[in-house]
Order: sequence, then structure tokens, then C-alpha cells
Amino acid sequence: MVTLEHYLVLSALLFSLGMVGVMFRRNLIVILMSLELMLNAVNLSFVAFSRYLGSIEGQIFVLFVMVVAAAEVAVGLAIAVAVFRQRGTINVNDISLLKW
Amino acid sequence: MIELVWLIPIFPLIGFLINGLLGRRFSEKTIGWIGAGAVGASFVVAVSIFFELLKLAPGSRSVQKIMYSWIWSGDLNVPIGFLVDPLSVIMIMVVSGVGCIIHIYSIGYMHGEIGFRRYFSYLNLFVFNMLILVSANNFLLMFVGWEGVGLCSYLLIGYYYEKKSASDAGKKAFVVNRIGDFGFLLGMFLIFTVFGTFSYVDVFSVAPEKLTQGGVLVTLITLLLFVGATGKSAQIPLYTWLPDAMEGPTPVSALIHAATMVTAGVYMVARCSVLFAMAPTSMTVVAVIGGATALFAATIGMTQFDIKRVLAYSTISQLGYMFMACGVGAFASGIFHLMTHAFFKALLFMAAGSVMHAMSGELDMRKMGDLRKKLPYTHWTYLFGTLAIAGIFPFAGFFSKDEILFYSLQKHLGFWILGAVAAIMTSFYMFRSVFMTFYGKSRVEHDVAHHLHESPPLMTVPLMILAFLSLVGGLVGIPIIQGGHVFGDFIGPVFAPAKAIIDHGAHHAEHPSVAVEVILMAISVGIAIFGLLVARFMYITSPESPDRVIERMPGLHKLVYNKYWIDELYDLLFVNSIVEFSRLLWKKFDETVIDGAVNGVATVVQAFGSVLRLLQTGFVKDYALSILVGAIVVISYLVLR
Amino acid sequence: MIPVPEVNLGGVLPALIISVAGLLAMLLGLFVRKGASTVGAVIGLVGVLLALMANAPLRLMNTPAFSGMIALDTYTWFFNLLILASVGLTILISMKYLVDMGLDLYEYFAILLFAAVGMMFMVSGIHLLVIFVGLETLSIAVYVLTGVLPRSAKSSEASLKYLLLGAFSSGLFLYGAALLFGATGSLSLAGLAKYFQSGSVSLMALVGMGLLLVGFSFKVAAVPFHMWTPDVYDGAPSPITGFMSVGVKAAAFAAFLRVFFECFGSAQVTWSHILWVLAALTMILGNLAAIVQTNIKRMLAYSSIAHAGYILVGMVAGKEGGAAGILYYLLAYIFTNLGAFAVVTIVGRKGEANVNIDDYRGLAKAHPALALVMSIFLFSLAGIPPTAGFVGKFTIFSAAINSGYIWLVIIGVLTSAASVFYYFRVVMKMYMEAPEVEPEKLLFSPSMTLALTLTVMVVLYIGIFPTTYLNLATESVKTLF
Amino acid sequence: MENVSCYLSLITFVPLLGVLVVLFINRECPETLRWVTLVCMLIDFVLSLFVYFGFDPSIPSMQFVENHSWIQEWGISYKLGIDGISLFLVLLATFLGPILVLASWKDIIHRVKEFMICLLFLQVGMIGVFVSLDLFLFYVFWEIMLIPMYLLIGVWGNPARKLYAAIKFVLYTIVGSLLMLVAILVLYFMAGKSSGVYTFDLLKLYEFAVPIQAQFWLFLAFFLAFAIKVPMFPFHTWLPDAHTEAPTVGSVVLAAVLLKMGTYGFIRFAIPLFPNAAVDAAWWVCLLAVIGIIYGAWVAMVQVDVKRLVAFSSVSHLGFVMLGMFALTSQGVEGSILQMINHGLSTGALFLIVGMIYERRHTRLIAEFGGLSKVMPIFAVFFMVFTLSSIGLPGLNGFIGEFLILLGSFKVFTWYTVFAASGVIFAAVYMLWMFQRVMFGEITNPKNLNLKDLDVREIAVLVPILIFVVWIGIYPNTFLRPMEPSVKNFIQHVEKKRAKIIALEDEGKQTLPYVDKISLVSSVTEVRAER
Repeated sequence: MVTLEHYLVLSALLFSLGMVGVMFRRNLIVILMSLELMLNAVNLSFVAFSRYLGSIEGQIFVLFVMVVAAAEVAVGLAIAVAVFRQRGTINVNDISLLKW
Repeated sequence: MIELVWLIPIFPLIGFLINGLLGRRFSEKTIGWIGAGAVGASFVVAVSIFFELLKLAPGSRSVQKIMYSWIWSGDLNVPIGFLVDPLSVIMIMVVSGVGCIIHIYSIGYMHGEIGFRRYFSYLNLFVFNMLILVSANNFLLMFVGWEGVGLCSYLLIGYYYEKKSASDAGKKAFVVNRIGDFGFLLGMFLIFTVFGTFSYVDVFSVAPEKLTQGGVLVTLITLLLFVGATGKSAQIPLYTWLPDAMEGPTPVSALIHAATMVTAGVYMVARCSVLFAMAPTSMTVVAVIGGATALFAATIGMTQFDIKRVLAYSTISQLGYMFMACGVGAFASGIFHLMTHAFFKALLFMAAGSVMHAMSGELDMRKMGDLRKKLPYTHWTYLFGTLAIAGIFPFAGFFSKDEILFYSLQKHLGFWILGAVAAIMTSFYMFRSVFMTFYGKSRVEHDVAHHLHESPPLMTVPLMILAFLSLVGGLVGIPIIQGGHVFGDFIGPVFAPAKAIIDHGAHHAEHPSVAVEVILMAISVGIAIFGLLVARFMYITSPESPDRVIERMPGLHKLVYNKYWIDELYDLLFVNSIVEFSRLLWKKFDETVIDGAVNGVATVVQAFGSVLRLLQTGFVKDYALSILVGAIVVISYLVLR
Repeated sequence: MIPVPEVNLGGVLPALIISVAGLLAMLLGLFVRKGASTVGAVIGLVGVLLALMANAPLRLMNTPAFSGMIALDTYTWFFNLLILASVGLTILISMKYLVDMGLDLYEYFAILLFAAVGMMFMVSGIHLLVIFVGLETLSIAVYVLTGVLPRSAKSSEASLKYLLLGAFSSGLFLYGAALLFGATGSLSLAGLAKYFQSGSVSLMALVGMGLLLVGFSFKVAAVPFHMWTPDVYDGAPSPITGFMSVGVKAAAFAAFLRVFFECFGSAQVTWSHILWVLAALTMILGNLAAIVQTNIKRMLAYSSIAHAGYILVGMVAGKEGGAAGILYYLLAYIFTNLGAFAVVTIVGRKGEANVNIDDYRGLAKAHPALALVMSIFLFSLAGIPPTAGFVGKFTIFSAAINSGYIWLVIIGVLTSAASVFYYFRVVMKMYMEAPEVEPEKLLFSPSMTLALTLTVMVVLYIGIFPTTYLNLATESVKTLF
Repeated sequence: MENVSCYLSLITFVPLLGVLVVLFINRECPETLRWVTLVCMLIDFVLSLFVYFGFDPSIPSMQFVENHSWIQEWGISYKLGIDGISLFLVLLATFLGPILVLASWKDIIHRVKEFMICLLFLQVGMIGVFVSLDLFLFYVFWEIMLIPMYLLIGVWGNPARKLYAAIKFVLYTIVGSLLMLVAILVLYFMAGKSSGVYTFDLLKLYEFAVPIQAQFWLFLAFFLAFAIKVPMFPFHTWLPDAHTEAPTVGSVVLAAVLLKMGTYGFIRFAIPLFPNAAVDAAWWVCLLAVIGIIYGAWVAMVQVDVKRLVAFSSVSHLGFVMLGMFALTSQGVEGSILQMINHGLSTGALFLIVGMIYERRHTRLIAEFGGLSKVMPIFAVFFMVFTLSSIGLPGLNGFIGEFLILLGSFKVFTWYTVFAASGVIFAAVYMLWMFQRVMFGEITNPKNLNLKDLDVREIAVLVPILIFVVWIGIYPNTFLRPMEPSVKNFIQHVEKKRAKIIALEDEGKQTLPYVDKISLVSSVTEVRAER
């Protein structure tokens, strides 16, 4: 029997996974994917809650989050392309022109 | 007439302003006579006031004239006001009279100097301040004059300001005087806290009630005032400035550093006779310091070769006499000696000046000798002065000095001995100077010798006047034998209260018999003669004897000749040490410690900044990490709180 | 049939106008050959003016609209004003900038306007959904604007960092929202407020609140969530940096205040402790790090962090006083900082050429007026009377003292004393030092001159006669309590 | 709006009008700029004379009061007024205005326009501080004058260390004044919470009894701000740098007026607002003051730079001012107020003097000079007189002030007074030594051989100051009488309020606002009744 807790734990795990990815992966694309992972983890718990509480709000929210996520990824990729054009790399550890 | 007392100081002030502001295109003569005339005018007024005063009954010879309220703040209200009583009148007459003579003398003496105008305006300013000092009716105004004369002496000592020694001497005089004034100031504060006023009359009238006879407070007040006096009147320990003050033009030495300013201290003590009378301890201190100074200065005087320095030390020693007189309670005699001393010491200085004038500025007596033919007037007047100061009957000095010795004996034998010994030395070094200068064989260099000349009448006439005064000046004080003591009777009332207090305090001293007095006189004359003879023997009969004496006791002579190295001692103890310490304060404390702290804070802040900016590594992952850490801290606070 | 909730378009008219203007700008841009950006700018300005008019009635309203999604009240009105003002000024500044850069981007102004729309929804939102959407609209637009400079590596790097971290933080924000939803079953502020007032607050709700706090702190650049700020401000085009430093901050704070006062108000004792620490850290780090900067944009970036700190002090103080103080402070800060960035833009010349503090040497000789204006802005930032900045600091600090946070205030004044050092250093460069090489004359444009005149006049005017605006601020925050 | 006089506003803001005029003058014609500024300053001075003659010396309370509400909801009002205490400080500022312009005539040759603007702004700030009766307003003026002074030092100072000096001045001052701002706010809310009326009106706050515990901290904050400004002993190190690096006019205005803002702050704000703390702290404050007197004198003695020397002498002189003020006796306080004026005149004049030789020789090192009185007799006279006035020679202004101060403090702090009085000796030492090294002796340095003596303009600059130096010396009552009622009032106010607060604390009551019969407010109302 799968309870709310299971969903929440899963989403928490996914969320942490995403954060870890953002922090420890070098490849820009992978980082973007990790971000997506975070957002979707949140979506999971939203849906779970909404189902649990029997209120539709959470699922509506999820839709918006998806849209936003898509937009973000779009922009992110565009920027990634620009960066790649200029430096020939998308390894974030090489991207530290701006510091101090 | 007495109402017009304010005219007395005004005239010299006007003279000062005219010469100082408009004197630019005046001729020497005009400037000189404006200066002299101003002081002369004051003298005339003074004399007429004197006679006015005589008209009054002896008891009521004390008139105050308030001009306007000067400083009025809370319970403090100090007027510009004058007090006319025998004491102040005598002082005024001495100052303006001698002052006037010296002004005239200066016209001749300063002839052709670049700073002629400057000189006369300063001189007038001085007389103005001196007159304020002696005619003021309250301590504060007296202090104004007191500092004013200090300033003028500073300016006039430093008259030849290109000479470093001169400006140094000026500065020294001012600063040492300031040390004295420090005491004076504190004394005044105490007086105000006790009496709530500065006016002489009020203070002295209520002093017996407000203060306890011989109490700590009155002793403190008087001692502090006396500190001021020692500064102004060059007593131990603050006498060192006076010899250096001889850097100034000779008339200045005559007026300021012999006749008038330096006697201000004596005047002040006499003025506060009531207070001093109430503080026996202070009286003793005054007497001891006075006697000690008299002797001490005399010893130095015996060894000096610079004629003006000899006179300077003799001045210090004579001032010591005056203080001793006041110390033993003979205020009248002190003032009497002050007056006679003003005559003959001014005379001596001006005569010395005339010698300088003739010798084109030479001061060393070893380069003089046998000048009596070349400078007859100077010689005779100088001789008169010497006879007077040595106390040969019937010259002025005899009476005054004799009185002082008489009273000091009454007080304590020790004082008499001090005085007597000092007297021997005095007459010795004075005649020494006479013989070295005017007798013996000439030691004058040739280039100087061939234009040796007697000074112009503008200088010799004043000399003669003063010579005459120092001959007859003492007659106003013919001793008690005749019973009539004009001077004493005139000035007596001023010191009556003090006298009352003293006599009341002490066991009543029975009046000494005439015989005692005559013997004393004889002794003092004998003393003088003895000094004369010794001097004659050493410098005329056997001129080589001084050197033998020196060989006999080289160490002592070295010590005395170098004035006991007191100046050097002071420099070492106070001047240098303070300067060094201040330099330390500035470099080490101000710039290192305080500023170091201030700049240190700035540096630390900057350092922090540069560390903090290093957190900004530029790597996204680190930024994300910091966000995460922050988030975790926030959450855990919320969870664990 | 489904009941259609009544819609009140009049309430959101300003936002509508702006978005329409944005769309127009984008469309026309397609057809105009040359000077498309100018067209965009003009449309934008017109839009802003119209929006300002449309905004006016909101002042007197106080009603929720769109079935409790957004609030039409004085608070919204006030922030709409601020947003429109900052957008308008940014447009004025950008016009010249783009010309200088030789860029003819019609999207530029369109995106700027969209960002404004995002902001306006964010400030008027009383439902986490609206707030989130507004936030993201705004953010995405600004990511793009940050990277708008085609051939500048710094620019694209900046926008990349901004995007990654922005997404990261909105992830946290969302997670918080989810937890709150789970805990309370509601996403509207009213619902949340009811729950929090009920007393028994579950741990989950608290954690949610904490994550929201983190999300907002990121947007307002509070330490330690500030790391993106210096880099992004540094890399972005100067006008956009200006816009971010004021517009985004204002919008973020608007939502921050609304959420935390309106629905977590009853838990203030809890979160004010956290904010106390954040405020202290922010003021200290911002000011100290700014001291050692050599690049004026980075310096201003750190200074804007520091100012976020001062504003947080206002939040810690809480109460109407604190909130009103914050509103006035933001008003003052918008004009001051945009003015400063206008000058930075001018002095920057061909884009980002001269952005070092040393480039300001001898400015007073070459352009006395410009130097004077810049000094006024700097004095205002340093909080020296009689400028707006001083009154702002004064209001906030007095509010804090009123609530008894004296030590926080002391930290505040000491750090602002330190801030005087770096602000005055720019003045020093302008007035007291000479450039080693005489730089070429600066170019002005009417738009820029207009922007400068407006900002400097406002800074001085509301600094000397603040009464009216303080009243407005007080009146606006009434709805939060 | 009791008696609707606007003199004070005029005096305060006429210079601002001047700024507007100057703004529209072409920077290419400096002469015009100078003349305009001069005229503006003169107008200001004349206006202040009107105030002087309109001032009723018999009234202890505020006069020419103007009161318009400014930021109502915080009880901030635009409230001006003067009493016998501030009257002469205002006059001092306005009196020096034209002199400053004249003095800068030849000295400042480039950026004349900016210079004049700074000068006028400074004037606004300084006068404003002296006339404002509202803590907020006061603080605004207090900070405003910071900027022009900063620019004066930084722009026209001498290049070597001007930047360091300028920023040092600003930071020192701002740290103090920001803490004061905090204190002001705390006071404001304390008073407001307990009495219900929130106001920055000084006269109203006078009536408010601050609990002794709080007084301590508040006084500390105020003390810091003012002590830095004065400057008192450990906080003085900005002064020598600022003075030395600033242009002549800068040093003059700094010494003459700006420092007075510190001392004035004590007498107008710190002491009457927190009487208990002030009286309890008096012992320490006076200790610092006395240390300052002697320390300043000693350090001045060994300076090699004339300006630095005079700067340290200021530390010493202002020590006297503080000593007299905290003695809280009528002589002490009147003396210290008078000494503020004196120091303004004589030290200001000394800086002008130094500036004049600096213009000629472009050095301030004492060693560079010597024997100047031979070539510059007139200069020598002025220099001498101001030197003497600064060492407190009777007959000149310095003496009156120092004497009153010492006399006043003697009853209260006998031993301090003894040490302070020794400062009189050291003053003579360092000033005369400096004078001797500069003016006396042979001319050793050929550069000094053909210096030209003062010209008409320079004499015109110095003579007015000279007149007052002598005037105060021989008839100080002109200045003492008008301040007496206010000073008496001040002292009584402090004592009564102090006693009252102690009583309240003993009853265990906290911070009860009360109306103190003699406090300035009540007397103000009386005045209103009269008018």
C-alpha cells in the first residue's frame, strides 16, 4: 500500500538528487537536467498532496510549473549555445570570468 | 584732583598709540619728546595728587576711583579702578619720575637706532602697564599691569631681535615670569573663592574675620602670591632671567630691570601686607628667600667682569634686601629701600650705559680702566651711585639699608648676619667695578681709545639729577633719633593694620635704645668702608692679588664665576627633559598609538573586505553550495529551535 | 455549465497595457528596418505613461480580484508606481546605451516590458501561484536581458549563472510552496494566514515558510544567498544592472513583505530572528566587500547587497513603521540607484569600456554637472542629508529602534559609516584626482539628460520634503496588517 | 507661529541664494564670482547684525523663534531660535564669512566657482547648526556641512596628503555623528512612549526626564560625536592632518567655527538633555580636557610645521573650553562660551597669518623662516598681537576667556584648574618660541630676503579681527552681559532637572515627563505672552 509518505520521500530524494547534480556536475546540459529534476520532484509532491487533500489547486500549480520549467530550459539552452559559441566549452568549471 | 588719577596711565598710553600708529614719519626728536613728555605729564599729575593726598588726614589717605565695570560675570564683577594711597602714590611718582628721566636719557642714548620709534612706543607701553600695576585697586587689574610689564620687558629685551641671544633672553624672561604668574593666578583664585572679590580694600578689611591667623589658607594664598613675586622680582629660584635680560638696551635695564618692574614683586608683597602679616610662616619664607637671594646674588656679583651683569646681580641682591625687609615686617623700610634703590640703581645703569656709549659698546671691565679723566660726569655720577648703594653716610642707600638691617636684627640675628655679609660684598663688588672702570691704568684698546668721548648733555643731565636724588633721597628717612621719619610717617598708615596684627601676634618687641641704633649705623658704615678698602687693595694697590685669590681657591671661583651652573641645571632638569618628552609624545604616542589605532581599524576593515571578496570564486557550484548551506541553516533553526 | 468567475480587467489594466505595449514593440520590430529599438522604446514609454494613468484608480481600491488571486489595493498601486517608474527610467537610459553599443534590438524593450508585467503580477499576487508565475516571468525576462550583449563573454556568463542559480532557488521556493500546500491545504495567502493564526503550526509548514524565505532572500540578494549578485551585475549591460538592482529588488521585496506580513505575520517572532541574522550579515558583508572593489559596477552590486540589508532591518522591525520605511526606502533607492547607473552608463562610453572607479578621475573638470549629479546620488546612497537616502535610512532605523533592535541599528550605522568610505572615494576620484590620459568627451542624449534630471530632482525633493511620500507609504502598508 | 520673525531663516539661507547666483555665473570670470560671494556674505553679516540689535539681552530664553512643522507625523519641525549662548556663535560665523572670501582672493585661483559654492554651503551648514532647535534639523545641518568641508580639504588642500586628511576628517566625524543619530532616535522614542507626544523639538525634550541608566548611554553617544568634533584629547588626531592639509581658508573656518559646533553641541544638547550623566561624567570629561590642555601644548611645542603647531594649540585651547563648560558655574560657562569666540578669532587669525606667509614662500616649515620682522614689519605686528592673544595676555581677548574659565572651574575642580593653569605657561613657551624662530634672528634663508609686506587686502582681512581681539580684551561685558541670563538659566535648568530626576528615581518612578518651571520652554511661553 503506497501512502503519501512514500511520495514525499521519493520527491525529497529526487529533489536532493537534483541539487547534488547542480552542484557536482560539470556539464551545463546535465546541470539543466538536474534543475528539471528538482522542479519535477516538487511537482510530484504537489500532485501527491493535491490528491491527498482532494484539492485541485496543487495540480493546477503543477501545470504552471511545467510551463515555466519549459521556458527556463529553452532560455537556458539558448544561453548555453551562446556560451559555447564564445568559449567552445560548456563546462561550468571553465566559466568563471566574473569573480571577486 | 585725585579724581583725575586715571590720567596718569592714560598719558603714556596715548604716547604709545601716537608713536606706534602715526610715528612712521616723525623725526627722532619728535618721537623722543612725545614719549618723554607723556611720562612727564603723568609725573606732574602724580605729584599734584601727592600734595592733594598730603592735605588729607593721615588716616583717610586712601581714595578709590572706579572707571567702569570691566569683567562682570555672575558674582564676579571686576572694575577698572584705581586706588590712591601713600603706597601707590609713592610708587607712581617713582615710576613716572624715574621713567621720565630715563626717557630723556634714551633720546640721547638711542640716537640713530633703526628701531627708535619702536623703542619709544614700547617704553611708553611699559610705563603705562607699570602705572596700571601700581595704581590698580584690585588684584586682577594689577595682574593686567603685571603681565603687561612682562610683555614689554620681553619686547624690549628682545629689542635687538636679530641677535639670537637677545630674543632668547626675552623669551626666557617672559616664560620665567609666566611661571611666577602661574602662582599669582592661583593665589588670586583662592582669594576670590575666599572673599568673592578682588578689590584690595574689601579683601584686606575682611581678611581678619574670613581667615584664621596663621591658618593654612592664608599661608597658601600668600605663598602663591609670593611665587608670583619671585618671578617678577627675580628671587631664588626664578632669578635666572634677570642677568640675561641685560641683552636689552641699557636704559631699558635701568628702567625695567632696576628701577621699576623688578620691584613690582616687593610692591605686591607690601600691598598684601595684611595677608602676609596673618601668615607668619610665609613671612619667614619671604625673609629667608630674600636674605638668601641677597647673599647669593652678591657672591656672583663679586666675580663678574661684565659691568652690566655686575649691576644685574647687585639688583637681584638689593631686591633680596627689600624682601627681607618685608619678611621681617618692616614693609615701610622695604618700600623706602625700593625708592632709594630706584634712584641709585637707575643712575648706575645709565652711567654704565654712558660708559658703553663712550666705549662703543664695550662691557668688559677688563678692557676699561682709568676712564675718570675722559668721562668726568659719568665718573662722578657713577661714584655717587656706588656710594649710595654701598650705604655710605649720608647717601640714600645708607638710610634705607640701615633700617632694614635694624629691623632684621630685631627679628632674628641670622637675618642681620645675612644682610651684613651681603652688604660687605655689595660695597666690595661695587667699588671693584668703580676701580676697574675709572681708576688704575687704562686697558682700553687703541681703536676704542682714540674716540673716547663724554656723552651728550641729554644723557649726562639725567645722570646728575639722579645723582642728586641718590645723595638726598635718603633724607626723607632720617632715622628715629630725631623721632621724625617723614617717609615712615607718610606711608605708615598703609601698613598699620599689618603692623597691628604682627605686634598683636608676637610678643611686643620693646623699642630698642638709641644707643643700639647708633652702634648699628656705625657697624653698617664700617661694613661699607671695609668693602671699599678691600676692593681698593685688590684692584688699585696690588692688581695681581685677585688672580692669587683665584689660584688659592680655583674650584670655588669656578663655581661662583659660572653662577653655580644654575642655568645649565634648569635647562637640564626642565627645558630639555620636557622638550624631549614632548617629542616622544608626538612621535610615539600621537602618531604611533592613537593614529596607529585609527588607521589600524581602517586597515582591518579593508583586510576583511578583501577576504570576503575572495568568497566570490566565480564558480556556479560554490554559489549553489552557499545557497544550500544557508537554506539548511535556516531550516535547521526552524526545526531545532 | 461551468460558473465563470467574474473577472475585473480594470484592476489589471496597467499590466495589460504594458503587455500589449510589449507585444506591439515586438511585432513592429519585425517590420521596421532601422531604429527598431527606438520604436520599441517609444512604444514602451507610451505604454508606461498609459499604465501610470490606468494605475491611478487602484489607490482607492482594496479588493481581491480574480477569485482571490490578486489584490487590487494601495499596496499594489504603490509598487506598480515604483515598477513603472523604474521601467520608464530604464527605457530612457537604455535608448542611448543601445545606440552607443550599435545594437538595434527590438526585443530588448519588449522583454523589458514583459519583465515589468511579471513584476506587477508578483506584487499584486495574493496567491502563491500568481506570485510564482510573476516571479518566473520576471526572472526569465531578466535572464535574457542579462545576456543580451551578443559578443560579450561576460554578459552571457552572467546570464548563465543567473539562470542556473535562479532556477535553483525557485526550485527551493517551489518546494516550500509544496510543503505549505501540504501542511495547510491552501495556496492563497488568506488561507495560509488563517492556518498560521490558528496557533498549532506543523513543522512541515514551518519548513515551507523557511524555504519561501530562502527563495525571496535569493531574489533580494541577502547574504548568504547573494553570491550571484556581483557577477550578474558586473556582466549585465549597465542599464539592466540598474533595472535589476531596483526593479527586481522592489518587486521581490513587495512579495516578500506581502507574504511574510500577511500570512506569516503571526509567526513573526520566529522568522524575525532569522532575518535579524541575515540583515546583519548582509550589511556587514555588502559594505566591507564593496570597500575593496575597483570596478564601479561590482562596487554598486555590493552596495545594493548592503542596501538589501538595510531594508531587511526594516522587515525585522516589522509593524507598520518598518513596512512603511521599506516602501519609502525602495522609492528613494530606485531613483538614486537608477540615477547612479545612468551615470555609469554614460561614463561607460562604448558599452562597458570604462567601468573602473579610476575612470572617474577628473570627471568634475570635464563634466562638472555630471559629477555633481553623481555625487548627489552617492551621497544619497551613503545616507547623507538632505537626500532621499538619508530619510530612507532614518525611517528604517527609527522603526527598528522603535521595536527595540538597537544593536542591529548600531551595526547598521557603523557599516554605513564604512560605506561612506567607498562612496566618497568615487567623489574623491571625480573631484580631487586628475586622469593620466585626457579621456574623450562623453556623449549625452536627450533621453539620458531627461532621466538624470528626473532622478536627481526626485532624490533631492523627496529628501527635503518627504512628508507626502511617507504618508503614502504608511497608507499603502495598511492592508498588510 | 509665535512672533513671525524670519531673520534666522534669512541668515541661514542667504548663502544658499548666493549659491544659486554663483551657479549661473560663468566660471571664466573668477573676479565676479569672488565679488558676488563677498557681497552675499556681507549681506548675511548685516542681517545677523539686525538680529544682534534686535536681541533682548534681558531674556534668558530663545528669541527670534520660528516654528513650522516639517514632517508632521514624526513631530519633526523646522524650528529656529537663538539665545545668549548661540547668538555670538552665529555672529562669529557671519562675521568671518566675508573675511574668508577676502582671504581666499589670491589664494584660490583655480576652480573658484566650486570653491565659492563650497564656502557658501559651509556657511549654511554652520549657521544652521547654531540656530536649529529641532534635533532632526540640527542633525541635518550637522551632516550637511561635512560635504563642503570634505571638498575644501580634498580639492584645494595641498596635494601631498590631502586625500588622506579629507577622508580621515569625514570618517572620524561620521562615526561619531551616526552613533549620535541612534541616540537621538532612542531619546525620541523614550520620550514619545512615556509622554505620548513624539517630537524632536529640543525645548520639549528638555522637559523630559530620562532615567539615569539610559542617560549614561545616550550621553556617551552624544559625547562621542561632539568630543570628536571639538576635538577632545584622544579623538583629536584628525585635526592636525585636516588643518595642515586644508587650504588657508579651510583651516580658518575649521578652527574658527567648525570646532565650536562640538563645544556648542555639549552646551546645547548633551548637558541639558542628560544632566545627571553629564554631571557624573564631568570628572572624566574634565580629566580629558586637562590632559588635552597640557598634551596639546607640549606636542605643539615640538612641531616643525607652523600649521600643525597652531592645530595642536587648538586642542589645548578647546581643552579650556570644555573644562569651563563642565564646571557648570556661571563664570566657567560664560568663560567657555567667550573662549569659543576668542579661539575663533585668534586661532582663525593665526591661520590667516600662516596662510599669508605660505602664499609668499609655499612652505610652512618653521626652519625655513627666521628674521621676517625685518622685511615684514606690519606683518610682524599683527602676528605678534594674535600670538599674544592666543597665549592669553591680559588686555586681549584670550585672557578674559581663560581667566573666567579657570576661576569658574577652580571652585569645582581645584586640582584640574591647577594643572590647566600650567597650560598658560606652556602656551607662552610654544607660541613665543615659534614666533621667535619665524620672526626674529638674522635672515638666514636668502629666499626670505625680499618678501613683500602685507598689502591692503591682507590688512583689511586682519584688522576687523584685531578690533574684536582688543575689544573683548578691554570691554568683555559687551559679550558677557547678553549671555548671562541664558547661561544662568542653563545652569539652573541642569541643576533642577538633575535633582528632579534623582528624586523621581528614588520614588521608583521611571521617566516621568515633567514641566520644569525654569526650563527654557516655560520661559519661551512667557516671552510669547509678552510679545
